[in-house]
Amino acid sequence: MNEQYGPIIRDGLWKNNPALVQLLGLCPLLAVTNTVINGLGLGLATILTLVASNGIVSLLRKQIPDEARLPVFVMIIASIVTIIELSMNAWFHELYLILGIFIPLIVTNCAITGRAEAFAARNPVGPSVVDGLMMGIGFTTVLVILGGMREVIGQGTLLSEAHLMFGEAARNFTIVVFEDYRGFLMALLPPGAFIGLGLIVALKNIIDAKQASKQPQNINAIAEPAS
Amino acid sequence: MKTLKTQVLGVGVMLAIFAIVATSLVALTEAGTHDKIIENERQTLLNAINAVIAHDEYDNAILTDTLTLPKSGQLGTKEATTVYRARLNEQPVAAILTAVAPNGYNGQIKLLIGIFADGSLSGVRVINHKETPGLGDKINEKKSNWILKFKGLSLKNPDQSRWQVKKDGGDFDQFTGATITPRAVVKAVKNALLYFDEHRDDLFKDAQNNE
Amino acid sequence: MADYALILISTILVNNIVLVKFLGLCPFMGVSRKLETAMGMGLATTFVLTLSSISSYLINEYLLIPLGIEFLRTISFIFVIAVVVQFTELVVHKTSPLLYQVLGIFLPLITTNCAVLGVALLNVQEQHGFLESALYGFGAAIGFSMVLVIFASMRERIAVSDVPVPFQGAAISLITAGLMSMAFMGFAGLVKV
Amino acid sequence: MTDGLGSFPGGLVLDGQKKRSTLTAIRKTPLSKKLILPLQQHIGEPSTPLVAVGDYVLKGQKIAKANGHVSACLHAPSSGTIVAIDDQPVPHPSGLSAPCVTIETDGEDRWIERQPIHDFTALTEHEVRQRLRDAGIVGLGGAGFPSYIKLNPGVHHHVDTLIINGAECEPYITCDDMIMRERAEGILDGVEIMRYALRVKHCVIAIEDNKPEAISAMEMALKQRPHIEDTIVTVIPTRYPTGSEKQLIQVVTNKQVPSHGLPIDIGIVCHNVGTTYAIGRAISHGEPLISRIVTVTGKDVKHAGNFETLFGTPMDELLAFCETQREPGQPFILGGPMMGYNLSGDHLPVTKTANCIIVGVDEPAPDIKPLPCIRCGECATACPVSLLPQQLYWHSRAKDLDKTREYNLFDCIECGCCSYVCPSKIPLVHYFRFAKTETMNQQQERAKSDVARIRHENRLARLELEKHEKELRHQQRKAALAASQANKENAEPSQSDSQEKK
Amino acid sequence: MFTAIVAITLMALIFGLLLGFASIHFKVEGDPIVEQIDKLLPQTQCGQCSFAGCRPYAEAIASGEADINRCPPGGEATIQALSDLLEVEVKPLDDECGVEKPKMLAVIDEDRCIGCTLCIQACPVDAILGAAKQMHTVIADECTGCELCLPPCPVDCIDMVETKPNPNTWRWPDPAHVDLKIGDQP
Amino acid sequence: MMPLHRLSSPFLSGTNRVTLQMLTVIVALIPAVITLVFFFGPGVLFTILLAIVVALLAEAAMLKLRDRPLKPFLTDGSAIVTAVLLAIALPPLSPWWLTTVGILFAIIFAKHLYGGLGYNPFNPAMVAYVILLISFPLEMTTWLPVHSLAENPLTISSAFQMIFSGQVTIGQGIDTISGATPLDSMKTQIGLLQHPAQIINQPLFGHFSGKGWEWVNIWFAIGGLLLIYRRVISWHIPVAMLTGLMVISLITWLIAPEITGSPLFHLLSGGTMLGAFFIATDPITAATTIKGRLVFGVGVGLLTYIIRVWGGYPDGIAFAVLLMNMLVPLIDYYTQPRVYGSVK
Repeated sequence: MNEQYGPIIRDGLWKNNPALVQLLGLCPLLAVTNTVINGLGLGLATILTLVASNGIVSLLRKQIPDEARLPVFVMIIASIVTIIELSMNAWFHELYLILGIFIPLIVTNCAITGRAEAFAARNPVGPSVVDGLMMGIGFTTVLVILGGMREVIGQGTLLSEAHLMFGEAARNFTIVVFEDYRGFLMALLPPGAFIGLGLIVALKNIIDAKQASKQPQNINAIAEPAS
Repeated sequence: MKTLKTQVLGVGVMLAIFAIVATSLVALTEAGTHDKIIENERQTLLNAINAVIAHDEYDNAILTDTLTLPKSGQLGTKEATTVYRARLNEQPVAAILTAVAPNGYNGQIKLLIGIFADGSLSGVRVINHKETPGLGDKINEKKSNWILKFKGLSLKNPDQSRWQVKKDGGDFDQFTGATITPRAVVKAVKNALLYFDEHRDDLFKDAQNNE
Repeated sequence: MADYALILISTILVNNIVLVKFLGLCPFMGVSRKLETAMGMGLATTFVLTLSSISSYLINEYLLIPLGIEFLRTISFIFVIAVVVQFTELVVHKTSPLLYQVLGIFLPLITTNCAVLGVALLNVQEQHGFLESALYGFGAAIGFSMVLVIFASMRERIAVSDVPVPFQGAAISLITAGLMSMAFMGFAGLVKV
Repeated sequence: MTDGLGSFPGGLVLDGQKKRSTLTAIRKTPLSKKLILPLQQHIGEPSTPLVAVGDYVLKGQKIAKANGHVSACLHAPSSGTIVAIDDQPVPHPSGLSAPCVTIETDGEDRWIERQPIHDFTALTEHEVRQRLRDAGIVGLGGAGFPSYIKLNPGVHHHVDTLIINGAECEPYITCDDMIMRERAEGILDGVEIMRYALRVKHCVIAIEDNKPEAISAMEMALKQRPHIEDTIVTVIPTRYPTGSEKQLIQVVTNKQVPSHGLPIDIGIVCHNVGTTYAIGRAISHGEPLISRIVTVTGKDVKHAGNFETLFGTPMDELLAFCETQREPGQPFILGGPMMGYNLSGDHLPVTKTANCIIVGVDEPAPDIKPLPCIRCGECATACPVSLLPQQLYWHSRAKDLDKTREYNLFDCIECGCCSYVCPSKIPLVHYFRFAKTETMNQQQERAKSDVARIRHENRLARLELEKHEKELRHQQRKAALAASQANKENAEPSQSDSQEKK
Repeated sequence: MFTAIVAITLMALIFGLLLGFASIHFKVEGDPIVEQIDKLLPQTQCGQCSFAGCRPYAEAIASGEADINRCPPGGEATIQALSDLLEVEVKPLDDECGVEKPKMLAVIDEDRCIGCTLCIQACPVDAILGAAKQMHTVIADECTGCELCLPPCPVDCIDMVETKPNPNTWRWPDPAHVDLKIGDQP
Repeated sequence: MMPLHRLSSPFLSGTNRVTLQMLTVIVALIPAVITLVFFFGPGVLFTILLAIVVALLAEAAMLKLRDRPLKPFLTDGSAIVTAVLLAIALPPLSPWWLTTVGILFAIIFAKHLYGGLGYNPFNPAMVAYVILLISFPLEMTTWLPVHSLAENPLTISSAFQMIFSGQVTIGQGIDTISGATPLDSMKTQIGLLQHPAQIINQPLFGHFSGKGWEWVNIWFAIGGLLLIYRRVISWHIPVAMLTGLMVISLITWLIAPEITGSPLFHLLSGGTMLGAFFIATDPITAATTIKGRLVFGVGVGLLTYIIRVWGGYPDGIAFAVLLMNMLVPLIDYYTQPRVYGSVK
């Protein structure tokens, strides 16, 4: 069990992280990460889509003719996304308004089509779902970290407007990191999103390099499930 | 050629089947969420309105007690807008108008303005703006309480001639480093008040016709 | 007339699809290693984006709205886009093998370019008419291509710079994109709509 | 006489440093005990030795013949015995060894029988070229291209102008200056022969204006030969690298040689004054090319000057003759300070292309390591070929060879102007040399791998064929067997059946 | 709801037919990218990449099965060229496959050769001449230095020698290896 | 091993040096800095000094982190030039943290993440300026009126105190002693439908543009001419940029004088001359071919004007320079000179 899922988990969360390594799904990643909550909201939607689409694609992988592969994938994903969109509209209305166009755009999140193509279409349901989940969590983690980074630097708070997600009770979740902070606006503006992600990617590189130097010659034992 | 055709047909049928299943699922979800979504949208609108007029000051179904205004230069609108009317015990309390300040620093500023029947402001909120972050965006109630200060003011309080920012000799604060935005908002609010004055009766008449 | 010019200026410079609206970032990061390929991608995207914003406008106006099934917008738009891409590939392949060689490999990638779907959805959101939709699509595509080509030319230069190791590749490219987007902020307020 | 002159972009005004070696007349270097003669002292294929170890040769005797079209003959510079034909260190930037013929001189300096031609018009143009080819004459300006080829206009070209290159733009070098001052007559001999061989109307002798003595010497000599028509001495401004063939042509004629083309494509042939003199000697005196004028100069040379030196003379002897104190760490250059190269040692033979030996320059490049390029564009301003050196540098450094070619790397003449002006002191030319050899190397390897692939594919095809044939044979044999069996069966069915069952 | 299903199904049906038709009618034959990759490989046919020759490796790269850093004879230059062609990041040579070595040349010690022809059969480019029971020799110009002839030789009479540079094949040294740190005082 | 420059020719070398060029730039800035101090008080000097110190520290830290030798890069003068240019562009009483944040971004992000000297595609000073402008618009658009207009001119100690502790010793607050730049108020008042010809008569304005500003600009231009004379920069970029700016402003001025000031106003306002001679000409981030430099300069001029007149920010120099920086690789690529002997 562990042998089978270990690499998948590592791949999704770190080694082949869709946002940091494959640089997929950048549009929502950069666009909605003004705050932690926005990032988390879209991240959860993405996880759901990924898990569902990976599961369904993998389930149907033998039934789908090769010529119609892409359109069918797209249709499956589009349906899932629409369902999620409608549900969010119903139950997280304010968050839905903030995330706006980026919810339907999950359809074109290459990370999802990519995983469907590269993994789910070739693997059984179990690993596919785990892969979807891990890729989704990896993606969401980056969303949340970037959101947190921008929120703290940009306005000096964390978890502001948590009620959008967790209901009225969460209104006072907001953590004020710096009192009386004048706000470094750039972090909230488009350039801040790009630069912030660039810094996170660099940070991952640094950590990877550190690890590589700690345990030299870790022979590529982990078979890479086609990327 | 025959196999080719069947193959083509196969793909088509396959897609169709998928489409039927997928669409059904989506349609089912839609059916399940439809009412909730409508309700949400209603609630959102209500929230916006309640920001400019306290919900305990009226008792009518404000969302349906509406009137469509043609576009107006005085309000700065370029298309027809909807006016919501608040009533307490069938008596007109306030009208909630949409106005546009055309001359913000970076473009239009869209405002929701609530005006009591006596011509004083019940509240002003910015719905949409493109002002410079850090300077002009203080018109947003989340960034500063500037916009809240309009509540209760009217064309007599202060005097009509004082409806200007301090820099131009009026009564309203400007923001440090940004005068254009508050100036535009003050002017738009003032114009809305003037509009209200002129059309007061029209604005409150004929409540029954709307649904 | 001036309105249409403003739409173009707005979509190309002020609200650049990539740097301000954050759409189409995957090809922006993925197909910008070399100048020539960036140009090919830009050309292909321009064509598809214009065509698909027109056709999705038509679908929306004459199918979805009359039937009252707006909730199927996403599904039908993505479908239309896939077909437009396929159709483009078909036509180009048939009519101009030379052009096909340039554009061929990029066409399939465009289906998953969120800019294409994004523009179609934005057209609906902003209630654009037919000509506006077409212009909006075209302007967005020009904005995309322009930024892509500029970015590719810069990346070619950065690729041979003495960039600190952890920043090589994606990290410095993202930071460059950030600085580009910052420079584009200078256009803010150019179109006061 | 400066009107009508053109000019090239960029270039430099350099301190000539020529005085030191022009104070004394040309002297002869004493005969060396051993002469080491590399088989390749020219551009093209190495020559093939005609002698064996132990052979006795006379001065001027041909000891190696040209091997192919672009190649040159080699002659014994003095009489003596062949003592070795083997690899010896040769003057080359690599410091590597190459095949050489070594002669132990007998001191008698005995000439082979010479055949001077007093009236070269008696020869056909072809015969003139043949004699020059036999005399082993190559361009003495530095490149060493076989001269007879450049004297053949061919059927497709009409040569309009012959330019005699007396520009000698590099600092320190004065061998052309001195040969013009002292041997103007001989040069004019060569001019006449070349004009005849090329059937050319105009002839321009171009000399930089920092050589007034050479100019007046040439003008004087020209006056004494009124029968040479339409030949003029043109004084050109001193600007490095005017002496480079293509730049000189632009200055003199205001025309540009097409990129990757030859001067002859625009009806121009250009020869160095030293070469011209050698051509005169070869025809009028029947002397093959066995010596040249070498400038020995530099900070550490006591008696700097120009020396008529036999090929193969070891440089250490030449340097000792002019009392040189070579200091370690100081530049020790063959050629000029701008385009020459470091010598790997001093026991190296003087060759046909060795125009100048510099021991220690007066203002060497400072000992600082280069800073990064700040893209100031000075290099582009200085480039006489209008290249963009900093772009080339950028791509050479990244080893993006395709891009360097896109930026016209192979049009670079390696004149060194860009390195000279660079504020960051980046050795740009070195990067370009590296990129050039790397490109050529890659092309060679690619060609080789193409051959290998074809051979491999042929082999695979052959193996396939063999396998197929084998199978075919096998099947045939099987079929034949079956047929014969069937025959047998038909004949004796019961028997075969029983046989099979066994 | 019914209209929705019908509309989308019809759309899907039409588009499906169109796509199916297109996919069959306009299938692209062959894969020119393999040719281009193959052209960049050094054609040593040495198999160090774990594929049976350069072309199979090229096919593997084209289909995405193999990485571009598995060719030791080609070394850094080949990786660079492949990354350019395929637009992927340059990677260091996979040391699983071997290390980059200077160009080598097989030389048969003719005294020891017993004329078994085994090396001739092993040579992928037919660069060894000879016949049974006769001394063999390597055509120096054709040898790619792949070392495939070494293992079959029963008497170990084949040596790999480094090709010697001469002034004509000499290359200017790579400046990157000359000054390691820009800006240093010497 | 033989040092590289001894390995192959040329063995001679000119006297041109990076450090020398940078030093000349700093010298050329001195007259304009003196003018700035004269008009806007001693705060300018404090900001410059602070900027230089922070820049050198940041440079040293980055070199250390990147394992590069300190001495050659700290002495090349490039960090100081960046620091001085940014400090000059900042408002005269910028709080210390504003200057510090700006310099850190300039040196770390704009310069060293790209590989340090020579590799940065964007002008570091302008990157920092824009980052500050969009992040702290309030602080960045608050200028002092020229000395002669102020009621009580700042003393050295009060300027020092304001920069480093944010405390205002005179008056009630920063509002009372600060105001908008002439460019900014021109724009604001045109927004109020006033005519430029009248606006220019206000006390904030001098003969051609803002009081004091015109002199600062003239001294920047004189410094720039020195740079051209010393061959540190070539004339192409400044001339092209000023021509571009002048032509477009002349055309609009003739057609629609009500939308903005005269060409002279634009030439002598804001950072025009600083930009033309010291910022757009930064060789590392500008185009390098002759034709390319002309294109680059004209581009900076036009964009500056467009952003000033129609854009959302008062001065467009910084944005214009960054935007043209982006285009440099393309410009260089498409404006290659014709190589000797090649046809067209």
